[in-house]
Amino acid sequence: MLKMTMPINPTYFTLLSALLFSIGMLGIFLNRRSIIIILMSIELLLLSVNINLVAFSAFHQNITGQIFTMFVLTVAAAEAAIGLAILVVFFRNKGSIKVEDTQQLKG
Amino acid sequence: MNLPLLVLILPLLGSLISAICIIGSQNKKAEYISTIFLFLAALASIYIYINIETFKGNFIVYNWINFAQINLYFSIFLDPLTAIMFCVVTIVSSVVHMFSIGYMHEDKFRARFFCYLSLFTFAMLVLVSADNFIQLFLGWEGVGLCSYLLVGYYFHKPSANNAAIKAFLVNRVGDFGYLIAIALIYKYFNSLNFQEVFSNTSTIEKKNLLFLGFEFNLITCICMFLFMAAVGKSAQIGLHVWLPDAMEGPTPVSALIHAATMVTAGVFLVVRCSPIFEYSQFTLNVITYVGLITSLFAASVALLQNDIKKVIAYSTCSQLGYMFFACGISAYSLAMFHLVTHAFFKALLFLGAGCVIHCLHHEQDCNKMGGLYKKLPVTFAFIIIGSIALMGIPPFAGYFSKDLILEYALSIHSFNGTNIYVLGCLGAFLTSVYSTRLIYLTFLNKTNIKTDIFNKIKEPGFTMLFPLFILSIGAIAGGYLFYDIVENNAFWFNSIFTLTEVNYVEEAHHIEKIYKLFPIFLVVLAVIVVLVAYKYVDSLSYLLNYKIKGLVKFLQKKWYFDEIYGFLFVNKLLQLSTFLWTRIDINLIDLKGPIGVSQNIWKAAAYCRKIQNGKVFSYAIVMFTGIVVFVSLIFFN
Amino acid sequence: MNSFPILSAIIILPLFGALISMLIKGSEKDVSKNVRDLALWISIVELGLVTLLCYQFDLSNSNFQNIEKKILLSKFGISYFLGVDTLSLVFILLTSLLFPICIYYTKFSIRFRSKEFMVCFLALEALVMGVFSCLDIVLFYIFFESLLIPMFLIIGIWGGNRRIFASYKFFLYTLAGSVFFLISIIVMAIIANTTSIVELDNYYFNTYLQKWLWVGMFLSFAIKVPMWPFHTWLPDAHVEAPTVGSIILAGILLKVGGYAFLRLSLPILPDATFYFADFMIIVSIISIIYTSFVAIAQDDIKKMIAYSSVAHMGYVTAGIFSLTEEGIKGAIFQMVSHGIVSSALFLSIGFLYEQTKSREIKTYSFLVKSMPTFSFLFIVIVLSSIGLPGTSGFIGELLSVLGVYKYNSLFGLLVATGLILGAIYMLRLVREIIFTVDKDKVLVLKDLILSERLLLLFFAITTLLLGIFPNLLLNFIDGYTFKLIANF
Amino acid sequence: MIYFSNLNSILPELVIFISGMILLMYGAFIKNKNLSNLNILTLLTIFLASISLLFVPDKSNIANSTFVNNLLTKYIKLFILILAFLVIYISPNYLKRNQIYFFEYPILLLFSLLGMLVMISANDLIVLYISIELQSLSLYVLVALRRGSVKGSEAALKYFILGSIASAVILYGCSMVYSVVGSTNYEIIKQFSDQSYDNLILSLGLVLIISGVAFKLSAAPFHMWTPDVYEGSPTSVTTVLITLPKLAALVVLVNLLLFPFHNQTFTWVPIIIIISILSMAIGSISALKQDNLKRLFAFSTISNIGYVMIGLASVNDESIKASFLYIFIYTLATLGMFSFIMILRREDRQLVTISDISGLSRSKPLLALSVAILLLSLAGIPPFGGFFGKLFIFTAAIEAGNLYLAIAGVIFSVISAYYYLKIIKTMYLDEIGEELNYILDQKQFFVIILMAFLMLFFVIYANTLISFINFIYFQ
Repeated sequence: MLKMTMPINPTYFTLLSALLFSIGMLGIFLNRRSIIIILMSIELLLLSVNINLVAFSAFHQNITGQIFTMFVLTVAAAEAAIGLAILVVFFRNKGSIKVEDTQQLKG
Repeated sequence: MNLPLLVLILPLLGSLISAICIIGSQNKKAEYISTIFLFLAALASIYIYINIETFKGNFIVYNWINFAQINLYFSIFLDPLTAIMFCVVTIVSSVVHMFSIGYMHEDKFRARFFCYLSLFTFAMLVLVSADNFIQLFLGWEGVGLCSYLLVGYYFHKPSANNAAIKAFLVNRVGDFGYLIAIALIYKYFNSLNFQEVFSNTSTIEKKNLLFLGFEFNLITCICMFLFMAAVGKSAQIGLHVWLPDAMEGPTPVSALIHAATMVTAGVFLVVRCSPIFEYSQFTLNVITYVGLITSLFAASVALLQNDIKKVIAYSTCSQLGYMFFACGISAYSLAMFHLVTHAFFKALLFLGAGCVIHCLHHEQDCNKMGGLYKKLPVTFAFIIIGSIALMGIPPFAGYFSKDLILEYALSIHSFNGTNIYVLGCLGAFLTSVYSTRLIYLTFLNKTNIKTDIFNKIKEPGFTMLFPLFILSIGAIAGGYLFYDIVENNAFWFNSIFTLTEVNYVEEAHHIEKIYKLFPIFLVVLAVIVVLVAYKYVDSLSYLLNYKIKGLVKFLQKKWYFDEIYGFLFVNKLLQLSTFLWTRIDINLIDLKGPIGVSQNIWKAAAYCRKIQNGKVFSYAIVMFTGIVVFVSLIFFN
Repeated sequence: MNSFPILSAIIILPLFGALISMLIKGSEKDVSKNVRDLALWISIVELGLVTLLCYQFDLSNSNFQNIEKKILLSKFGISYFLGVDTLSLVFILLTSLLFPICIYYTKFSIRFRSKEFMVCFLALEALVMGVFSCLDIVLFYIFFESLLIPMFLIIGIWGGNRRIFASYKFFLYTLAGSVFFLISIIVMAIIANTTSIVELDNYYFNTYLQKWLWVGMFLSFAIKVPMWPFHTWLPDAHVEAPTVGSIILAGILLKVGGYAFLRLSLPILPDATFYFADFMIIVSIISIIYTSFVAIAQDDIKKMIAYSSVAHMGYVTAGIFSLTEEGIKGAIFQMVSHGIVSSALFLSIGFLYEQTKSREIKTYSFLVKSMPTFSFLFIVIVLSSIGLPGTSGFIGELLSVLGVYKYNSLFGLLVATGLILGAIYMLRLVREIIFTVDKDKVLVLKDLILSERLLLLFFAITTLLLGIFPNLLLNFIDGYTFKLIANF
Repeated sequence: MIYFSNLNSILPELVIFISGMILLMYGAFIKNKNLSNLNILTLLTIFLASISLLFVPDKSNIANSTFVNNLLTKYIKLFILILAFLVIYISPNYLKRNQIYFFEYPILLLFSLLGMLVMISANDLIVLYISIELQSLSLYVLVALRRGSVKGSEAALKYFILGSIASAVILYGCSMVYSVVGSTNYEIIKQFSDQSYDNLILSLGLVLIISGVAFKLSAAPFHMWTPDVYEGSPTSVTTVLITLPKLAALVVLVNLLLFPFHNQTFTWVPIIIIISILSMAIGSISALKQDNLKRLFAFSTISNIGYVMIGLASVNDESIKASFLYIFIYTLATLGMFSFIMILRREDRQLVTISDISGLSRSKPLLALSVAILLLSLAGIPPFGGFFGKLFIFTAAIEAGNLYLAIAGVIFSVISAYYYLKIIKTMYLDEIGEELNYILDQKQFFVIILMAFLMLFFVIYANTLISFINFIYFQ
């Protein structure tokens, strides 16, 4: 029978997800090259949350966290689809997907 | 119909009718109606004066202002003082009306002149017949307004307009003093009617008031401010600058306003408020010395004036000085006596000068006249009578009133009294000097008018000479007719109040004979000296222009009062106002205030637009900093 | 309380008139003609209603009459609460007199878009009547604020060349001030749990709180009056406003500030008023002396008159805060007389402006020859504005000086100096435009036509009438002043 | 079948969902040909949804209390449905003329509407997150609908990127809360936070959730996207963006802050205060120099959200009701304003800058008058509705003791009065520009007049409205 060994302390998971989350955020700020990198970092943000949820669902012995993760994954997929669609439209109009070109609306 | 009301209403009606005549421009009607009304008023006021007993009392016309349990009535308060002033004002005014029919003959819009003249008389009568301080102030400012209108009658002359504004503003400075006096009286007596205020002055006599840390006696303050108003109106030293310029107006105006009525309003105010003035010896001393200085100052300046009317104006100023220092030694009835006689002979002098100017077609500089005794003998005679009365040579009215003041002053054996006597005699000497100089230059001197004009000069008409005749009676007989004012104090009933009951006439008799004759001697000496000097000493002009050049210039420049005031007030005022407007109002309040604030907000708006720079990641950075700030907030509390 | 709600009728009638004049169609010319007739008739009927109100108002009891109350919002019982006492009646009468005159005068001055003008004007009249007759403090604020909109449009559309700047400044400056008044209202409403002025009067706020509430109100009313530091909007607003706009601005809108002091600051916050009385009188003294000096330096007639109105209103605030019976009566009298005098002055400048399209002093000279009747009437009005005894200006100034002197002699002394300064610039103006002869200025002006003469004559006669028979007004406001003085 | 017994509490959502699907199929067939009846059908569904609201029970929570219904949610949903009805009602004419009249437009709108309805009655973090995402995603696509315009696509991109960051932040916050509480249900969170209210992670999670929702409300530090997106996207979409999501986000925030995190006030009250002051400041000051109408009203929304936050920051019931009243008045006025922006059309070009409408009062007096009323009401000038909104907000703030908030609000409303006045000035004071195209769109014109009418006569129905809000407030 699977002996319940001492589970890993969940705080490490919060640290991991916080780490991932900040990497995602930095990905958005520091990137000057292309918008796709921004989309990727948004995905990363969502995934970091999943880690947190799954870890704590195990810790609290209930499956709410995992259900939540299911939803998050589906939503992340939908978001990615729409993000790319908008990027395609933007590329067709603008001709480039560099971040600098998204500065026409200002003031 | 109540007679005093009639006296008051007639000039008002006269002015209204002539006002209507202005529109229709029938000048003839306006002249005659207003003159007739004035003569009726004069007769009525003489009748009132004669049997003052029956008319004594306060006739209320209507309830004017009431506030905070104070009811001020517009009323005619009749007592001997008012009766005398009624007579003086109406007689002189009717005479001047008649004279100006002739004088203003060729002016096409003279209805306006008569309207202003009658309105002036009405205002003067309102002033005189007031029973409370506010109605007196109404008459006071009404008189100031009419003098503004009359002095500025020839409005096409810019100098006339400036003179009119100057007269009004200087009077306004005096009225400021009057307003403060009213406020003081109201604050401490809680009433403004003469009766109530005079009756309980004695109770409040010792009261002191605190002002900016200094202790002042209440009564002295009130009297000083009232005297300030009198100085403003009667052109005493300090606020006299407007009188010589007021000569811009037509001569009848000067005769009526600047000789007989308006300028004496100051004296009337002091006499009317004698119950208050008596309790403040300090103010009485001030009045004495201001009167003395003014009489000497005006006499000295009159010595070297060229304009005939300015000489007479300064002589008025100096005679007013006499009246004031008569009040100073609380000889109010003597002051009133001198006021009455002075009104007659000064008006006579002015109208005489008016005839001369009229005949010489508005030539006022006496150096350009001379030798007119041949051409204008009657006017010459009248001016001689007037000057003799002015100088105070015995048979004429001037002697009685002026010398009585000097003798009484000597008889009270006080420091003030002797000062008054000595300086009064000096003043009398100077008066006779300038009046003889005036007569000599205009009449006795060899003519320096061009011969063709000189031959055409002829005597003025009856309408101009008859008024002179009436006034000359007053100048000659004035002394006898009005002597009983001074004779028995009972005449004054209680309109004049003096601390100690004094019979002036027999007091004046106590001094030695020599002192009585000394002023007459001085006057005659002066006449002889001037005639001899001008007749035979040809080096006189050299003496005046080089030897004592500084003094001459100083006197001609009227002791530089105009320049000082001009510099001190007029252009300082303009500098201050432009400074306040441009510096403070626009640069400080406006720019720092609303416009300043809105400009800063505008800069902030520009800055905000700069932040919105369109870069996605900068937006994300702002969001993230927001989150970091909020998170750090949790740690702190 | 009789059945017929006169006060609501007085407010709603002009609004109704404004609505109808919106609907008038047709060509430009005859639209402007019958819109003006309609507006004239509406304002005359309004005048009739006001006289009816005065007629049935019994002077004996001094508390509010013609009460009308209808709850608007349940919170704090904010209600449509109208009532009138002698103080508001005086100003309602003044407003109903000035408006027909202005509407009649628009025949000469307003040439274009007269339909919009009449709509704004009638709306303005309704709101002003509302301000003077409402007894609920929130309702007062609503009328007090919405006055700005029609005035903004009047200055903005029909004004001079810098009109947009002037209307902005007018609107935003007054809005900035009155917004603090809103805070005071809210605080008062919360603490006293009522917004009716009658109840607020006898509610006692503690002195510390009263001071803050008073400051809030002061900022708004001082800008409206206008008092010294907050007066810089008035010259711009007056110079740029059309003649009719200036008449209403000077004649009535300045009085709203003074009325607000008397209706709100004094009765509701007596301790704070007593505490700030010295400060207020000092500021009014500065207003009088400072603005009289500045007026001397002006070369634009309308600006000079604007500064002179600030000086005259200085007397009003000095009189009010002397907290003596004659001071307050003097203040009210001065407000009425200033309303008449300044309207007459602006009207006469309007006549000149119509012919020469310029407000500079140097453009006019020797008017006495070309326009004799105008000169005569103008001088009578100038004399009243100087405060010559026998005219209404004098009574107001005299009573204020007496009141302030009773309060503190130094202040009284300084207020009285205004007597001299007032005369300087007015007489200088009269000399410059009426009497000086200037050869190179050759423009010949036609004299006033009959209707213009009647207008000026009406004003001249009223000033003289009020000067000779001031008791008409002084007894009228007796009841109010006793009630007010009771708590000082 | 017990499961289906309480179906009636989610009836409106069901109606919209099903009709959305059906219309999607129908749309696929008609391929942009007779789109008008597609439009009518959407209006019909919204009408049906609001009717179905009557059957919803006053008090119910289903699916083990992840979806709760009470009077407040019920009537807020009704108000949102009415707004949606109006927005769709006025937009077809605009869409036709600007070549974005595709069949996807109404359907996407329906789905975002569905997201909002679910968001309002969400009682569980999962349901909350999903509905937020549903609403945002459909809105991202709506903003990008105008394929040809560069601005549109850039706006959509910005909106997408920043929107998804915000959702990620909300999600992270929920995960934080879940990690501590162990459940995502509001009641359980409430029980947990009642016991140990000073838990650090819990407040961290709360802060993150608030920041995310504040982004949806376009409150101050998270407002940067609003002006660009509103300017870039087509006006009919901006009208949707500016009215509906704001209301839904506010209800979510109120539910969150007053129910689960009720005793955590020491964490979120300072944040709300900072947000409100920042929004008012930035909203009023940076709008002064704007010339583009849509951008100007973006900033005006930001400042108005600031005022709503004042109400929220004063925590007591009176202030929350005042916020609801304020946002009710403000949404109506902005709806009127944006239908005015849509109506501004000259031959082929859509007018957007302020100087384009100079002298409008001469050409179209009634239109100019009603716009002036709306503007003055937004500025808070007395006789109109906006003033009473602000009056109640300031009263509530002062009653709760934060006087400085009221004073700040009052000062910023004076500053903001300038740019409302600027528009009135251009309409009334300036000389007349070229003629608008003569035939105004009747529907949009009707909505403007209706909104102006509501603002002008606010005083009359004010009392009934306030008592109604008292009645439905969390009974």
